[in-house]
Order: sequence, then structure tokens, then C-alpha cells
Amino acid sequence: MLELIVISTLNGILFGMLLFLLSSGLTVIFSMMGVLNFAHASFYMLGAFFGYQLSRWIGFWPALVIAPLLVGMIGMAVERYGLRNTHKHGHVAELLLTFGLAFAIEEIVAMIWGRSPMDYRVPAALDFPAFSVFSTNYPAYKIFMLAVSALVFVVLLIVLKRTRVGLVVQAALTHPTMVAHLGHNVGRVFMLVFGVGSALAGLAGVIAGPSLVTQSDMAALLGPILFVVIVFGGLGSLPGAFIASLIIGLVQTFAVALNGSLASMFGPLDPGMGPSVLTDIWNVTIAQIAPILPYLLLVLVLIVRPMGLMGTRET
Amino acid sequence: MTAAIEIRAVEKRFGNVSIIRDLNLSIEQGERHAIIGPNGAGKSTTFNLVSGHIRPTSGEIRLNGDVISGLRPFEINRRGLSRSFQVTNVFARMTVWENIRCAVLWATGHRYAFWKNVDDLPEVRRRTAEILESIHLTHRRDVPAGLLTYAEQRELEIGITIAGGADVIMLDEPTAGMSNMETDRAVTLIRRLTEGRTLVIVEHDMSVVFGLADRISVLVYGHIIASGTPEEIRNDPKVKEAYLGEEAH
Amino acid sequence: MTDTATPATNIPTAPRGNNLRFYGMWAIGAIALVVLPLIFSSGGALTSFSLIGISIIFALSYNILLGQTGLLSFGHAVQYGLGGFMAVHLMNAIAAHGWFIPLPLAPLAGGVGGLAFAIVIGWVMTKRAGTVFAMISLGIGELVASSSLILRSVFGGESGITTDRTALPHIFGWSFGPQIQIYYLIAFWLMISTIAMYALTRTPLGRVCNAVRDNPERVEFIGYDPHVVRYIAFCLSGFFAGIAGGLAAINFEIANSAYLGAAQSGLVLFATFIGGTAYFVGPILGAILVTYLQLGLTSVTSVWQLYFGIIFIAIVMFAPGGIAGIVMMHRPLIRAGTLGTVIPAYLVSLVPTLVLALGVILAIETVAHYAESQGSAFSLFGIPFDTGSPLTWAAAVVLIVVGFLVARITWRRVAEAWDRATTVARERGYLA
Amino acid sequence: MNKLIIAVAAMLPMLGSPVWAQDTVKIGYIDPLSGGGASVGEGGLKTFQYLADELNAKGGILGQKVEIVPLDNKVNPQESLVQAQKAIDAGIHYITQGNGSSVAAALEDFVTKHNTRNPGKEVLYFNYAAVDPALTNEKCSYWHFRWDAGSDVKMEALTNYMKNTPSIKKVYLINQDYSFGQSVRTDARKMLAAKRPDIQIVGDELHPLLKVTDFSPYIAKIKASGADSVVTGNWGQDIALLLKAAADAGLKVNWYTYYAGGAGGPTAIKQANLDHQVFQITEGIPNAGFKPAIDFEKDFRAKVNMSLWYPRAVNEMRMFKAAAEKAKSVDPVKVAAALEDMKFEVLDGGEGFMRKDDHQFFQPIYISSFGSLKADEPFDEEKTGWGWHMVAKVDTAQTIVPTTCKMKRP
Amino acid sequence: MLEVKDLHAYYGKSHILQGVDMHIDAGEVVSLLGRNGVGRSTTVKAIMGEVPPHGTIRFKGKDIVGLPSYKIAHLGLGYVPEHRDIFPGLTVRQNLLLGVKDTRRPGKWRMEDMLDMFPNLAARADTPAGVLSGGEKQMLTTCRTLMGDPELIMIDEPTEGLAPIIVQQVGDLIARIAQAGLAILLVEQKLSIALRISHRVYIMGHGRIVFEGTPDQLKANDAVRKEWLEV
Repeated sequence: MLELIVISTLNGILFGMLLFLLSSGLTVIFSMMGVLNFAHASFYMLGAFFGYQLSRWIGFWPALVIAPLLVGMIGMAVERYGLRNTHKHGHVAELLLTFGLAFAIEEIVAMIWGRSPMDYRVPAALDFPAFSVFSTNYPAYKIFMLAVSALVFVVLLIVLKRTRVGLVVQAALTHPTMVAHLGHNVGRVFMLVFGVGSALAGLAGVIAGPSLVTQSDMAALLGPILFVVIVFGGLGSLPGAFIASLIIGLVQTFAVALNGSLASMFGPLDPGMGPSVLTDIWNVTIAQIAPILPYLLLVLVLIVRPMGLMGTRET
Repeated sequence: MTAAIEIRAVEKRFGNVSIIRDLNLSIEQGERHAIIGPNGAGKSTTFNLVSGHIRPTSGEIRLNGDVISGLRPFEINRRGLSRSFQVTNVFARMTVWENIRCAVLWATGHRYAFWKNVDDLPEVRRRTAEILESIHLTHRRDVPAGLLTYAEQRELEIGITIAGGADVIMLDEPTAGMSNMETDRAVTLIRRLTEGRTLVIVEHDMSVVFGLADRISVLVYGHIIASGTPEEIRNDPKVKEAYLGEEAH
Repeated sequence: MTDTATPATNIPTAPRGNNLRFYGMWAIGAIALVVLPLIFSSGGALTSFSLIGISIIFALSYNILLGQTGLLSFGHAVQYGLGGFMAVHLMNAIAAHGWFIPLPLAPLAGGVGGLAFAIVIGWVMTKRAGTVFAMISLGIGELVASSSLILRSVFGGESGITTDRTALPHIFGWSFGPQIQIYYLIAFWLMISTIAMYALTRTPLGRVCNAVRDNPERVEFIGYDPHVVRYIAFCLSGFFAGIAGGLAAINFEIANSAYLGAAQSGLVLFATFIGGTAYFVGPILGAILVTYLQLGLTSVTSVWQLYFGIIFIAIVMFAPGGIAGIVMMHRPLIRAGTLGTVIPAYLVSLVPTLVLALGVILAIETVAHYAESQGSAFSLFGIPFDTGSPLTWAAAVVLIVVGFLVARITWRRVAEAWDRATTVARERGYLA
Repeated sequence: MNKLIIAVAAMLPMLGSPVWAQDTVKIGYIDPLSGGGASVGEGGLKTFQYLADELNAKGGILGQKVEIVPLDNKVNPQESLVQAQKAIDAGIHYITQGNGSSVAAALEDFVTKHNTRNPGKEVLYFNYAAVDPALTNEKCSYWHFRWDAGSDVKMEALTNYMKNTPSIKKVYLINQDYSFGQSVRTDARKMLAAKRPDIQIVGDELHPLLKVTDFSPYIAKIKASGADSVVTGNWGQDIALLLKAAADAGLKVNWYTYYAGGAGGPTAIKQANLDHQVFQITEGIPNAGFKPAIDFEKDFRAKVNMSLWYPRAVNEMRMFKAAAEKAKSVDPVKVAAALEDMKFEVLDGGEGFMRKDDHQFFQPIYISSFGSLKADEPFDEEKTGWGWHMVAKVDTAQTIVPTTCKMKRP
Repeated sequence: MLEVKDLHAYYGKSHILQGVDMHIDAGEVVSLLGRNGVGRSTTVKAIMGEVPPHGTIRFKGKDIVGLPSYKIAHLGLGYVPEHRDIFPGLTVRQNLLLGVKDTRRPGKWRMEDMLDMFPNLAARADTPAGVLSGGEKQMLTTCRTLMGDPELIMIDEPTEGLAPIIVQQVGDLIARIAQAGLAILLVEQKLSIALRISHRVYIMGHGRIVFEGTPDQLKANDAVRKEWLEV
């Protein structure tokens, strides 16, 4: 039992931190610009593919730096030539623009790299077990992911709360005209924010690519859960996203670890009843539905507390 | 006779800042009552409290004798109170005709009906046409409200407010931003439209206030410092101070 | 049906003289539905028309939410899919018990399915509009789609539940086996649903929905609870989505989890938005176009999804009113008689725009074919190209660059001509 | 404007009545050619086109040329039906499909209804990869023929192998939560209980299809259970991520899989460095040492630039030709009759037969493991340098399972 | 220094400014008076480019019509808006920091001086600005703009909604700014401060300037006051 709890907690934290790494950029963009970026997972995918390609050419470590920069630049272009023009039509139009973008990016990636998974490997320097608990290995790369994720969280917090640029960004969120009156170029700030958000997605891609599957459908598979994280945590709240990531990571791993179902709690139903919705529900184990629990959490949280766990506003 | 609006000891705090403090005000039925005061004194907050847009922290508000504090705006509206907004707040993508008609629908008992043709409701049509005529916008009936001129939007705003036939009408700065001529027109309009009803108005233009109101209350820092006829208010030294600063004459 | 192109918000307290024209349009629409399969009688055409009919109902039902009440949903397929399952279960029950309920009534069961779900879940969903609603709908969509694989007895697991539409009682000697009979069944329901949904826009509720979309706060001050308005709109929208789902189930004789999924929800958003949400005809145009693209584009190019994305982006950026929006923009000009002054500018800019489009298509196809197998040949609009040849790549680049530069100049001209024309139209009183 | 051209271009082929040459046998290939499943679908398409070329080089079928007509279904059942209708409208009488049991179920049902309602215009459905047992049991149809072994057939073969492998003592089942995964799990339990009651089933896990991004908690459970073998029907990213997570955690078990060899699978196994720990059940492997199969594989790889994923497709096409020649006609009704109980020498050697009762093709089944190649094993996969190594061959007779099929015959 | 000629501005279709002419010289304190809704705030907003201006606006001889706000600010034009747009989530110190336009070039007003000058702000330097009282917020916004080292500062309704004692303090602050040699354009409704510190006064009515003169001239002119200012 202790073993299961320790290992599940560890796994939950590792997975949660990965989720945070993936969703931090989305939160940054939303909190600063109010844009719900549907193409975020696509930027993540671009990061993974750039990372894969660059690490083939020049190695993993340079790719870790260059690929996010490239993705960030693409993000900046999207903001400058797309979102900025769409802004006047409202948030729905912005959201739909990124929706279309997600479609296009997936197809472009598939066109260039094909649809099979890439052979994107963990760099040799990190390809060893870091430690083991109850004879389960924890690879160094996972610890590296954890470290990067924590680093991103801390750096983002510091940048947002402590640096001048962060102050401008925070102020521009609520009072863009006032910030402009103080002599700051708000347009450029927003472009930068979108660029940074995209670059974070790219960074997540470079790092998660070797660990997960780098394939042209990875964006579509991962996209929805990222929205769950940031909405659940409270739209626009970075600490909220952090906590939500951990909660979702832990809930999922512990749910998998449990074998409970209504049948195991209250005993099996009368076998004479035959198959029905009731028997279906009765026999479903928690482990079986673990990956869809986050969606359930999302719906429940939104119904009870529309601003999410730590959010301060609804839209 | 019960007062149309009775505000008793109402307080409204945002965080630890009191916007409204111990507000007491009674407005008789059929009275035209103006609330004036410097910017930021809490006039719009008072409106929001009475119309249900925000809830008072403490105190009680009655409409025609019934307690309405804590009710939702639509519930208050259904009891016969209607208000306009300081910032133009019409249905921008709908035509002028539609704007007014929507405001007529509830009062004529059509509510959420989705089985009636809205064009085949003679009563609704008649009232909509009447109100359009009275706010002089008949010739603009097919224009989306967002495309009206500012003054026209203000008139439409008044039209929407009175369309439901409420007997208590609250107008929040109905003539703000209007030219002299437009203001005069609006005053005539308001006077005619609120004939026989209770009118509460927040206004800056003193000519409007003095021309329209039976009684005036002066609100400063969330508190009423004076209440009385226009003449009394004009000569009240406290009012002068509040408006012109302590050094004035 | 073109007269339904009045903006959803416009007042049709139409002078009675227009009535003839109005009903005439509907009659023409109905006749077109009857005659269409006689002209295009191939099985493929019938299948296409049937699908288009279904997706028109679906898109119109979506627009009750998006265009009319201002609710952006990412899970509209839930009601569609549940409608489909409901219809299939009913059909199977009829066949099993020998009830005398003919097939044409089955879509109604779909509608009831969609409605029932909306009634149950809608109240909490519609509490808020905006992002909260959008995200709840996303979550509910994922939940229901996932549960459909777990609750096997209702949803039949992955393979879904099949049915046999011919097993139901026959009426008028129709077995509803042949596609043509199904087409007419769909056309019938299309007509009914379209009329009903159009009528809905002209009811008190329909108008108040518009008001809630424009300004939910103010609605509270004219006596309405916006939550109730959104809820009823959500339910009605669910009803029609259910009818569409029921028709789809009849058409395919199967209901499965694909009905409920995010892809289906995305597609209807796509169709509705491309068509234009501000006008009643918008979703109809969008559904026709998107269904055709979906059916046709896939056999023309393997990267249809990319074209979808590009078209969508272009619409969002350059024509947020959708196709209907573009068309309706010209109405005041037609009335004022100034459209003629714009057309030459259009024609001039058409050429470089086409060049640009050709360049983009050529570039995409070249890359796509090159990536598939280096150096292969393909043909585009009947012209053979070789992906291995630098000439092809150069041609694409030249077309794009030249097209873009010239198009930019000519579209500026269009904007000027447009300004002049609208100024005149405004002076003549055809434009606010 | 862009969209206008495309729309027009797209509408034309759909409204017009296409004119088809009558001296070709057309096979509608309905599988994903765009979107997520396209890599698999395109692989299949190339295979069938290669096979059509092969047949045509030898004079086609009864002198008629064979042509593969690609139809994109986006792995969506409804879309598949639309494409099937399109194919039928174009005068096609044979369709073949493989990806997705839901698609297969929909198509089988569609074809059956179509043939009942349109006598004289019958269509045959050749299934080369959808393995849901329901297709040849409760849902079976006279017009459906399956060359891939159903998942129950594969499990029969696998358990017959396991029966003779005493080192297997504790088995863990992990599967995707949908019809196919369910059938793998129930068959495994049932058959193991019958053949090796001493084997302990120490875990039986279902997880949602393609929704899991982190398999570590599942690996933790497997590890905790003390299993020595895992049986899984997972495919796609669900198998790749599962194996990666296992390798990360240092889990040492043997993996008995259905689809570890699918696109990307070999890459993942190599990345996870699971040398000869992952087993697969297939109807043929390139490194079995059977000369004709080796020659075929060599030529196929040279021409198509991929390894042969579907030996059954070879059997399907060659058997189609044989059946048509036996019936002396390409009329689907006659071909169907000829296919029933037909015996056929399969690509990888050995005899198989198309059972009349349920139209399931039975053939020798191979258990192979993936890892570093031995000297006499020429073929690797996905340029990993690793390839399939034959562990066991289960004879046709050892793969036969009963069927509940009650077929309506014309 | 600032020269406005025939300035027009619109809100939607509504013609708010109908030809405003005014000028402010270096070091001069000018008040713009008038009742609510006559276009005083709009004038300032139009100068800052927040409302699209039509007409001529020259600052230090440079035409600034059509420039984005941040460029206008960089020319040395400071603006303290009517609603005291403090950044409520940021601390007082952070608010002040944001006023600095160029961190490389230290300006006339340093953070330490500011906090010395206003003990109230100094005491709350590290608390979120959202909890400040109205008067403190006014101090903060004004100081924040000063941190950007403007040559002309435009202050919109600084005493709005403030208690008399605070109004006094705000008046002192403005007087101190004037002493430092900055030009000031003060938009006010209350006469008291305006008359105390202004060199010159403009009165607006219905989108135009209706009176220009010294405070003394205004005091002497009852008719103008009655017509355009008083209750």
C-alpha cells in the first residue's frame, strides 16, 4: 500500500508538472491578452518537430534553445498579422482564428514530416535511471522535465511579478490605454507576450517530444486536456494552472491505482438483469475512467465556481 | 400613501470602501425627483442599488411598499421599475424597432413565447409604434441601433426604459453629451413620457434638473446632504460648497 | 429561400405587399427540393443532397446558439448524436415490437432525445455565457463522447448500434430502402425544420435571444432573465440538432460515437461560421459549402484539411460576417443602384487574387506531392507539374509574390470604390 | 475566390455520372487517407496498388485489369458509408477496408442491406484488417470476407503457444476500453482458464482509447502485481507510450501484443531498448525463412519503400483472382460462392481456408519477437536495425475457433 | 509649447469637440473648466490620441495628430486620466516604476524623492495600490506620470469625489509641480483650486472654448460663471 501511494504520488507529480509545462504558455497568453489560443497544442507540436529536426542536425541542447525561439517567432507573426487585425471583431473571432490555425498547422506538419511517429530520442546525456523507488526506476530525463517545469514556473512568476517588463504586461492587461499613456508600446508588449507563450509551448514540445510520441496528431490528442488545466485552475492564473496541473496529475494517477467500482463497493448486481446502462455504470472501475476524470472535474468546477480554482474573472 | 421608492439606511461597501453610507431617501408616487451631486458621489451606485444591479451591504429598499433589495433586476423590473443607463446601453445589432419591441414584450405578457409570431401581435405593434413615434425615431426604425447618432441612441435608451410601461422610471444622465438643442428636446420628451409616473433622474445639466424636477436630493460621498424643492436647493450653502469648492463666494 | 436572408435581427413587419415575394421564395425552395433529384439523379448526388440537408438542419440549430443567442458551443454534436441514438433505438424498438409508427416520424424521436438532454443538462450549462459556457460545452462534449464507449448497452461501444430502416411499417408503399426515398424524407424534415427555425427567429423568444446576445445585462432591466432565455434557446437548439441526428441515423442506419465527437462539433461550428452567423441563410450556405468541400475536396487532394484551415482563417480575418455577410454587404448598394461602380474594381482585383490563390494551391500541392514521393509528377487543373523541377517551385513562388503584390494594390482600389459607392448609398438613404 | 474554384472542382465529379471503362475490375479501397490515420491508410493503399500491379503484370483477373480506387474515409464510419455509396455509384462491386472495427461494422451492415435491397447489383466487402470477432459472429454477413485473423483467432493461437510455454506464470491484461480491447481481454481470460488454469491473471486493466498521455501509473500497477507477461491489444500511441513508460520504469516483462509492429511501434521499441521482450501475433513475418515470401518482401520493399505490413492483403488479392477464375466470372455473387470453403496456399507458406460458416480465413499464425537481428534474418523495420524474429508458428488447425454466425445466404 | 487649433473629435457619430483652440506655454499653469459633458476630458483624450483627433495639435512644434499614445508620451507629454487608472494589483512602488519611460536616463523625479514628498505613499509603498484611498490614488497617478519626466502634464479632474481636506492636499501637489517648472493643463469642475493656482483659465461649453482669461477676469465676470459653471 505504501509503495503504491509513494509511487502514485511521484508519478502524479511528474505527470502534473509535465501538464504544467505544456499549459503554462497557454495561461500566460490568456492572462495577458484574454485570448484562448486553440493553436497552443499546435505550437507545442511545432516545438516537438523543430526539436526533433534540429537535434538531428545540431544536437539536442542547441535545439532546446533554438526550437522554442523559432516557435516564438511564428507566434509573434501570428499575433502581428493575424490576431491584431482580428481583435476588433472580439474574442470569439480571435478564438476561431486560432481554431483554423490549429487545422492548418497539423496538416502542414503532416505534409512535411509525414504522419508516422518520429524517432525522437532522449539525449544520451540524460538516458539513464536517476534513482529508483521500490525498484521502480525514474529516468533522469523525467527529472529533467520536472526541473525545467519548475524552473519555468519560478521564472515566469519572477518575470511577471518582479521585472519591469512583467509589470508593463500585467498593467497592460487591465489598463492598456493607461499603459500607453505612460509611454509603453502596448502593441509590442502583446506581440512579445504571444511570442513568449508560443515559445513556452515550443519548449514543452522539445522536451516532451522524446518522452511522448512526436507525431502529427499529437496536438489534437493533447489539446483538450490543456484547456481543462487552465480553465480548472482559473483562467489566467499561473499559480492556478500550476495547482490544477498537480491536482489533475495526482487525481489521474491515483484513480488508475484504485480498482474500485460500484460493483466492488456494493456487490455485483443481480446477474439476471441483463446488460443495461445500470450494469455498465455499476461495473466501471475508477481506473477505467481515470483519463476522463479531468473533464468531469472541469464541468463540476465551472458549474460551482465559474472562475475556476484561483481565477479572478470569468472571461 | 406609500412612497414609490423608499430607501432606508442603505450602505454599500466595496471591500472596505464605503461608496454609499446611511442613505435615506423617500420618493413619493408621481413625483419627479432629481439626484444631483459631484462626480463620484455615488449617484450611479444608488441607481444600481435600487434597480437590483448590485445588492446593498445593509439596509432596505422598498418599491411601492414591497421590499425589493436583494431581488434580481428582472424581478424588480417586473414589479414596475425601469431604468436607463448613463453609458448608452442599447441592443446594438438590433434595429430601433426591435429594441423597443423587446422592451414591450414582457409587459404585454408574451414572455418567453416561442409559438407566437412576434409580428402578429397587434398590441405589441401598436405600443412599439407609439413609443417610436413619441421618441421621434419612427423614421429610423429599420436602422441598427449601433448606427444611430449619439443623441438618437440616448433617446432610444429612454424609449426602451419607458416601453415596458413601468410606473417608476429612473433615468441616469439622460442628456449627457447632448447639444443644447438636443437637450431641450430630450427634456420635453422626458416630461411628456413620464406624465403620471414617478421619475427619478440623475443629471448634471442644472437647467435640466431645475426645469424638470419637483424635488431634488444632493448626494455627496454616498450621503444625502440636502433634499428639497429646486428653490431650497439653489440657496443651500452646503450644496454650493459641494459644487464649487470651499472657497466659492 | 433567399428572402430568408433578412438579417436575423431585422424587422420583418414587412409591408403585406412583400408577402407574395416572401412565400414565393419558400415555395421556390420547396419546389427546388422536389425537383433537384430529378435533375441530378446519380446515387452520389442523392447521397450528397441528403447529407447537405442534414447538415443544414444541424448548422441552423447551431446558429440558434451562436448567431442568435451569442453562445459559442464546442459540444453541439452531443445533442446531434444523442438524437441519432434515440432514433436508432426507437426504430429498433418499433421493428421488434411491431408498433405502427412509420419511419418519417423517427426523426422526431431524435429531436426529443436532443431536447431531453438539453433540458437535463442545459440549466447549469447556460448559467453563464461567454468562455464559461464554451468551456463547459467542451468538457461535456468530451465526457459524453468518452462515456459513449463505456456505456455499451446504450451506445453499442465503438461499433455503435445499427438499425434497418426498411423494417419499419411502410407507408404510401414506400419501403425507405432506396436513397431517393430517404432524400425526400430528409427534404421534408429539412423544409419543416427550416420553417420552424425561421419562425423561431420571429417569435418573442427569438427576438429576446438577440437581445441577450447583444446585451445580456440590459435584458435584465426589461424584465427578462437572460439565463432562462439562454436555457430555452439551448433546449430548442438541442431539439433541432436531435432531429438532424435522427435523420443522419436514418440515412446511415447506424448511430455510433463518431456522431458525438469533437470533430462533429468542430465541423458544425465551421459550417455555421463560414456561412455567416448574422443571417438566417448563413448557416444554410455554410452547410452546403462545407459538406461539398468535405465530400469533394477529399477526392481532389489529400491535404483538404489544410485548405479547410486556410479558408477558415481567411474568413475569420477578412470576412468575419461569413459568406452571407459578404453577400448582404452589397444589398444597400444594389438598392441604391451603385453596385455597378464597384464591379469593375472587383473584376480587376479578381485576376491577381486568382493568381495568388493558384500560387498557394500550386505551392501546397507541390509540397504535398514532393513530401509523399520525391520528384513525382502531378497535375493541377489539367496542367502537369513535376515536383522535382525547380521550375515548378519557382512558378509557385512567382505566382504568390506577384499575385499578392498586385492584389494588394487592386484591393485598395476596391476599398476606395466601395467607399464612394456606400457614400452615395448613404446619401440616397439606403444605408444608415 | 480560392474556395470557389475548389468547390466547383469538387462538385463536378459528384454531380456528373462518371463513365467507367468496363474491362477493369475495380476495388474500392476505403481507409483513411487524410488526418490522423492517414499513415496507416496510405501504407495499405500502396500495398494494394502494388498487388494490383502484380496481378496486372500476369494478365489481370480473367483478362481484366485490376484497379484500386482510393476512397478517404477519415476513419469515420459515416464517411465510410458515403464513400462506399460513391464507389457503388461508380460501378464498383468490390470494396476493401481494414482500419477500425467501427468502420468495418458499419460497412458490413451497409453492404448487407445494399445487397438485399438491390439484387443484381451486389457488392462484396473484403476485410483485410478489422479483427473484431463480432464481424464473423453475431454480426456476420454472407457478403463479408475476412483475411485477417479475428482477434479471437489470434488469441486462440497465442494461448496455444502459451500453453506450451511454462515460464509464463502471471499474466497482466491491459487493453483499450472499446470493443476490440474488450474482446482481447475476455478471450484471453476464457482461453487461458481453459488451457492453462495454473496461470494467474494478476491484473485486468482497461483504459480509455487514445486518451492516456502518461502510462507510468499503469506500469506501477503491473510492477506491483508481479506479472511476468503482459497481453495487450493496444495500438497506435497507446502501445508506444505504454512500452516507453515500461522501459523508463525498468519494468522487465514479456509483452504479448497484437499491434506492436504498427507504424511507429518498432521505433518505440527500439527507443525503449526492449530487445526481444515484445512479441507480436501476425499471419506472417518477413524473417521466417520461407523463400517466396522473402523474394516478395525484397521486391516489395524495393518498389514501395516500406515493409509489408499486410501479408493478408497478398492472400486476399491472390485468392480473389483464384476465386474469380474458379467461378469463371468477376460477378460478385459467383465470386462469393467460389470463395466459400476455398483452400489457398498463403504467402508465408502453409495452407489456409475460407470457412464457409462465417467467412473467416484461417491460416498459420506466427508469434515473433522484436529485437536485434540474427545472421539469417535479412529484414529490419523502420530503419531501426532491429527486426522480427520467429518464436513460434501455430498451424492453421491450432487457430480454429467456433463461430456463432447464422448467415443469411442468398 | 502645446498648440491646439480647430480640434474636432467624435464619439461614434456624435460630434463632441467642435473646433477647440487653445495653447499652453512652457511653465504655464492653465485650467480648463466647464460643466460635465461639455468635452473637457475629450479634449485631453484627443490630444493624447485616445480619441481620434481631427485638426491641428502641435507639441514643441511637432505635429502629433495621428501618433500612437506611447510616442506622444515619449515626446514629454504626461497625462493623468480622470478615473485615476492605477494598476490595482501592483504595489505603489511598482506603479511608480511603470511611470518611468526610460530606465537608462534618470529623470528629474526620483522614486526616493517621491516617497519623501508623500509620506502617505511611502507608508504603503509595498501594498497593492488597489487598497489606497481616493486621495492617495490621485497622488499616486500624478506621481506616476511625473516619473516619466514630462514637460507638460495634463491632469483630468484630480479632485473628483475627494473629501475637502484631500482636495486641499491635491491642490498643494499641483502647486508643487508648477513650482518645479512644469507646464500644467488642469481639467477641473471646481473653481477653487483652478483659481488659486492657474495663470490662465479656459472655459468650455458644448465642445468649444467659450471664455479665455486670467482667474481675476473670471472672478469679475459673473455672467460667464452663471452661464457656464454654476448650479
